[in-house]
Amino acid sequence: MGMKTEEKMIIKGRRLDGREPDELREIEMKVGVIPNANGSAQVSFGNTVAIAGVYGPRLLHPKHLQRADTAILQCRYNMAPFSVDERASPGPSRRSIEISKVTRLALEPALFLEEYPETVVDVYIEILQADGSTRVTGINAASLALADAGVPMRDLVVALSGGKIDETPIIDLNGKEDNYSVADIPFAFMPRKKEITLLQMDGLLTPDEIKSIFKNLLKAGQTIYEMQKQALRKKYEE
Amino acid sequence: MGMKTEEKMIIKGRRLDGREPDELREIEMKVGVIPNANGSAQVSFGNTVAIAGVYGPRLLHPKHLQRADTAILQCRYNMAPFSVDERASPGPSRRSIEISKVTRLALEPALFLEEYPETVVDVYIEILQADGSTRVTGINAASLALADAGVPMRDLVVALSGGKIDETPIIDLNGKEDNYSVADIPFAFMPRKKEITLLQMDGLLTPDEIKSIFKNLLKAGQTIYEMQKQALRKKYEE
Amino acid sequence: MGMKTEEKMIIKGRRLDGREPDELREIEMKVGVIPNANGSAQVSFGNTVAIAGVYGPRLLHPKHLQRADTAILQCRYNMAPFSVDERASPGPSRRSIEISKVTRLALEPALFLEEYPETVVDVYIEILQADGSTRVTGINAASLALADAGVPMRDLVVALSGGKIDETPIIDLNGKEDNYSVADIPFAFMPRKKEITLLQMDGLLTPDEIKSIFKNLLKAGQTIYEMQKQALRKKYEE
Amino acid sequence: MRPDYILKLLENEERMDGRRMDEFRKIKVETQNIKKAEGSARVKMGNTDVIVGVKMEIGTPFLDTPNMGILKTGAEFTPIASPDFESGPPGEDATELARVIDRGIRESESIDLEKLCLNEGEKVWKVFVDAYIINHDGNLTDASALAAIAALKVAKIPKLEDDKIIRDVFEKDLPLLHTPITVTIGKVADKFIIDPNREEEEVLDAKLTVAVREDGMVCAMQKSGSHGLTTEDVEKMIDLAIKKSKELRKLL
Amino acid sequence: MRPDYILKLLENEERMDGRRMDEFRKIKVETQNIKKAEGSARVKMGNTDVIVGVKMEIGTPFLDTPNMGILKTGAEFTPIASPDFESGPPGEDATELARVIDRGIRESESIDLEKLCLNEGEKVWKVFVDAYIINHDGNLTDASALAAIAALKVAKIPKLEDDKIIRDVFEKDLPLLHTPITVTIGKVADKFIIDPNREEEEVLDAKLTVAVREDGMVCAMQKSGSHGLTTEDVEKMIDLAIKKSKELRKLL
Amino acid sequence: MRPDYILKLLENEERMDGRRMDEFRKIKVETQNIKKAEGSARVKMGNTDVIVGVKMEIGTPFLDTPNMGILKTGAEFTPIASPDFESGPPGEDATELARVIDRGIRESESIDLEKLCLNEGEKVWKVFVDAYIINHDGNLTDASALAAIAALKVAKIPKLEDDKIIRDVFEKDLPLLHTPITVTIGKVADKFIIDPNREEEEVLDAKLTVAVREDGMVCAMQKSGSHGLTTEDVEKMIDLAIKKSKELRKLL
Repeated sequence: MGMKTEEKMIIKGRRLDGREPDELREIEMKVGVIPNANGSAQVSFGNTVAIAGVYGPRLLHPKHLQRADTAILQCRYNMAPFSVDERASPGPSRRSIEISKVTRLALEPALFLEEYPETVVDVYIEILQADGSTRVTGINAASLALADAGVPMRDLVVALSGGKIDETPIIDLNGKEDNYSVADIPFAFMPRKKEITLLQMDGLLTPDEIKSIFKNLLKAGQTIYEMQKQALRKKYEE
Repeated sequence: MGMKTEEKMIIKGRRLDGREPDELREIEMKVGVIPNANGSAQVSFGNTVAIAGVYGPRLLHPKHLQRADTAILQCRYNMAPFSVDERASPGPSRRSIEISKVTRLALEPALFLEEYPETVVDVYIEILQADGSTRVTGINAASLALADAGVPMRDLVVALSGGKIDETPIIDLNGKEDNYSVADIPFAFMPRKKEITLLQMDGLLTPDEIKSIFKNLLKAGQTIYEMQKQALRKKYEE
Repeated sequence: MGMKTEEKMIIKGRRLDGREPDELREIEMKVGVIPNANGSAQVSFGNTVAIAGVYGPRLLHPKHLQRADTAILQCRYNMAPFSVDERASPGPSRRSIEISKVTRLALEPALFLEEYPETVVDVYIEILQADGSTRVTGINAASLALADAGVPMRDLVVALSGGKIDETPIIDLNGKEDNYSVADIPFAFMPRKKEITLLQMDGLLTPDEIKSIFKNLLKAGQTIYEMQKQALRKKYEE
Repeated sequence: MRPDYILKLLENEERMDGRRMDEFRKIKVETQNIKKAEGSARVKMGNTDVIVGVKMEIGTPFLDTPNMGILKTGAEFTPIASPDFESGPPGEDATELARVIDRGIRESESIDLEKLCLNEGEKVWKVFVDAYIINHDGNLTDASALAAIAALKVAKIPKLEDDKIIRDVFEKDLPLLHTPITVTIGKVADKFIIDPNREEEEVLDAKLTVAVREDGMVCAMQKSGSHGLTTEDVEKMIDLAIKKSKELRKLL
Repeated sequence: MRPDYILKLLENEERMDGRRMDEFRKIKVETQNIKKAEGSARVKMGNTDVIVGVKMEIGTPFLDTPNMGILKTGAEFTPIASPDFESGPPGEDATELARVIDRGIRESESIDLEKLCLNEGEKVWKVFVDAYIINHDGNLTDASALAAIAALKVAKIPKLEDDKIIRDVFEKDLPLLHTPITVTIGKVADKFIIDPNREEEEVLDAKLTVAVREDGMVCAMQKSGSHGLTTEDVEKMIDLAIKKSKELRKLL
Repeated sequence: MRPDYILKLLENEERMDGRRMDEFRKIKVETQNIKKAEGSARVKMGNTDVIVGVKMEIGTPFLDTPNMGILKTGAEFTPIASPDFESGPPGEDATELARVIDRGIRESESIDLEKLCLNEGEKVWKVFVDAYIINHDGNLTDASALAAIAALKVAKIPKLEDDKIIRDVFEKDLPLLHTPITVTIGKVADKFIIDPNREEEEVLDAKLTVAVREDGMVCAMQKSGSHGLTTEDVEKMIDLAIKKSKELRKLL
């Protein structure tokens, strides 16, 4: 939950950027943006931009970290120094350490890691512009990058945020909404079986409000899912 | 040696907390307080509380640190953030690095490390409340934890502090006495052969004063020795 | 290039310390100054003093860093806390990391590293007093230390700085000149074949000015070369 | 072998220590047992043992909240607590734990931070909440969060004299508006359990941590574990967490 | 095998991608594509891809230059950019890159630092120039330096209100006096090449990076590589760098 | 082999370099040989070679001693000094060395810290004492402590102009009240020796470092080594240290 403000965030049913409560920002997805990576993608939700690169599966060093029964998934979420209003110092913060962990857990259920014992799959996410919902934007980029790398997947992982502002349930919070929301919910799921793989929540909500936000998330998630698939198809068409 | 003060620290032969110069604070010792550890103990001297856990002997990794002729003893002395007046930042300070080293040297002579080649014995000491004499309280807890872990020992290691305040030799300095003492001596020994294994001194003393403090330390140390043995017996009675 | 000043740095053709533009400061070189090192040297250019120690070729650990076809050269340039006006905090700065790298590249072409596979040659340079031209002073010390260690060399590496101050090309900048120069050029070369192995430049120069400074550097470098050889001979005479 | 056995038990709604699926281990809450802290609590849930100490310091407010005190939450996995913990800076799990505890306190608007302003824009109280793990036998989150709110409830603001903190002399209680309670629900096969011990944690498919306020508002959630959950799962888990939070709240 | 082949080509003045020895790869310069930066540019040189963002913050001036703003240059070899890059603090090469970019800007007197003083001795603008490598296919120095000067050229100074920065509202352009261009010349056998890709870089004997101002003044040099150069080499390399800098300058 | 031989010699009260058990190696003390330091000394004890530099800076006093200057002591085991030393932050031994040197100076009340107050509660002199090991051949503690007090004795306070330090212009000597001397006594079998070289150090059972003031007061002690000592041992070692400290004091 964010700071308090006197300002109204929803006026005549519209959000300050003109969106309906259940409307996504403009979304762009592009696969194959980093030539050196085994897989990569850039995803933007409005002014939030994330780029993800996947390296691997590759042999894990040092050897004593290898696991004989499975590949290891490593994720790093990182913000570029120029991605935020006040320049961010390089290096991991407590926030980015936590996000790296929940990102890994959000992606892991989608992967057949057991097929690549002794290896590591490295997923690196760089936030180039931060205007709210950075972690879910990063997870979408990572999902596409993994698919682009040819890592076998049960399903794509679709991510977006939901929340409540003033009295209204909304989705896809931008930076200002993130600051002044009553609650926000970073969310990721695999659409095919509707399995939630990322779920966090900050703020104040009743169980019923949470249910209602879930509905919006699953619905809008379907749109993002189609866009992911289209972005992957587009690469092969080119 | 501490800061200067106009205040009298000994009034009519009594210390500010009512003790005689050669009187210990109330001491509590309890063995087996950490279920996960191979051995553990909590020791308090007045308001100073230390808890120690021993893990090992266990195989040392990485392998190139192993020694074919002996176990390695590793000690870490650490203060909880809430153990002191002004919150202590986590992580090692120069002070705690030095204390960790002298603690190791204080314990090492009591152990038959050569019986467990290629292994490590880890002794972790956490100070939960700091009111003077924390390192010696920690060594007492570590001595009990090692015995509790069944690590073979030549003798228990008994530790306490001595010093001089106003013109009087004292033992078991509390925090305030530590700040305003003329001198303080952290001290540990193995009572059976009266071998000193920790000896430091800060402040100003004549050789004769040192001798006189040593006598008090050896005497009061005997009391602590009995309490250590009783704490160990009590565990087996339970 | 340094800061601006109204002050004249060359008066009647003489620098503030009385030198001609193409005059070196007083140089001292002594070989074999660190008994424990395989090779060592102390070199001073005026008030700039560097001491270098060489350890190796010695087996490189951990093993996976070893190279089957060559020795590795490692260099560390470091300033003593008391070597500068304002006490320097210990630990590497970005400046010292860069200088360590260019120092390694300045020395590498002189060595037959391929003769010692799987080993490392460590060159440690400590600046004891900093009064300008510290990195080149360090390289001279390192060159002597390597020769002293008996590491086979194609040639000695001779280093010095050049630059421009007011309108005049100069060599061997002292600290004040470094601060107020129009340009400075750290420079190292192997005199026998006149191969430049260190070349950096800060400031503003025309290509012709650079040429003219190069001439001065090569000429004065010859003097330093002779001094290096004499310092080495002197060791064996003793 | 052992994990398989534990798993089989759970699938039959049985637990290795004989508890029901929705039953806590024996819980003991002691407060004010750390003399140097302005507030403290030690919580034992079975063999899990956590101390939380609250320290009050003077600091500068953040630019965008010049009239509010500051909350800082830390968690240390001390190496005494488990053979798997190591010395060194907090890892991923300790960092996550600290942040989850922090969110429960912060998002419930538990501490009345505006009352901790001493001089707008210049000087405020900083409240340090440090969780110290003494023995790790599972469910660190619930135990630590319970210890945190218990410690905050008894915490006091020390006296100030000329901007210097007089320790041991207190002016008033730390102003609390709400008491969040954190309950973690585990899922294994199609069963839900609470308060897993460490061996049980290892066989769980997923967990959901839910922080609940005394007025029934959910104020924080965090999913973990390597398997997904459906929205139906989550909704059931939230309901169960709200229900069980009432039991824990009675211990305060 | 492959390196030998590349080397052989170069000795015959041929390149693996068919370029002439003194020909750049295709270069694309985009500016202001990072919305949160006060200035930004993304430069692609062939497959090398670098973003530079300029951020403006308020800081305290250095003691010896109380009336001048502060320039801080960083470079990150993000692990997305190459299988060889690792997470963690900047290594030797990233540190050198940052310092070489910094020197080009600083020594050319590019930014009018005196105009960035807000309150002598107390408050000045700090200009952060951060190079972020997105894909590494050689010649990072020229690409990063080009992105840096391109970003500075479009950078703006945000508005101040009561000493608080109002992001997204700008008062004026960042005051620039000069535009340095950095060109690196590689030497292999007795040939000189420009803009080596990563595989070519591996067979080079030596490189010389030269920063040149629009008035033809050389403002920074840095030799690298494991072989020596003669003064004649260096003089030729400087001339070539000056010549090729004109091509790059046209892209701004 | 070699250690056994050294041990055997010592048991017979003989030493590998022919010294008596209570004889120092040749000691050379040079002062003010580091031009940038406000005070400096280089001490050679046999092949052990240590430089101590004293730097004076302006700082803020500690809250509880608002009218006193600040002493900060550091020690670096530079990798030039021994094949066993490595680059990196100070380890356990360097940290201990720094703290033992510090205690000798601090506990003897050597520096008149009250005279280093410039503006109560706001501005005081900070005295940095940095020991730099150039060659390690044993007994680093005594050599470093001797260099430290020698450097402090010749240290000067630089001139201040508008709160800026004018280096190279000095106002007065650093005010010293006492000169502590540190002597380490080694014990092997039932023998005591002083000034062990590095090979001798390796066969010692225990060591006791004793700092002694010119008035005979003991101001710091530190036991090290892997064996215990009796109180009788300690008392003898203190007496020997006091006796030998007089020899060292003559070198100042």
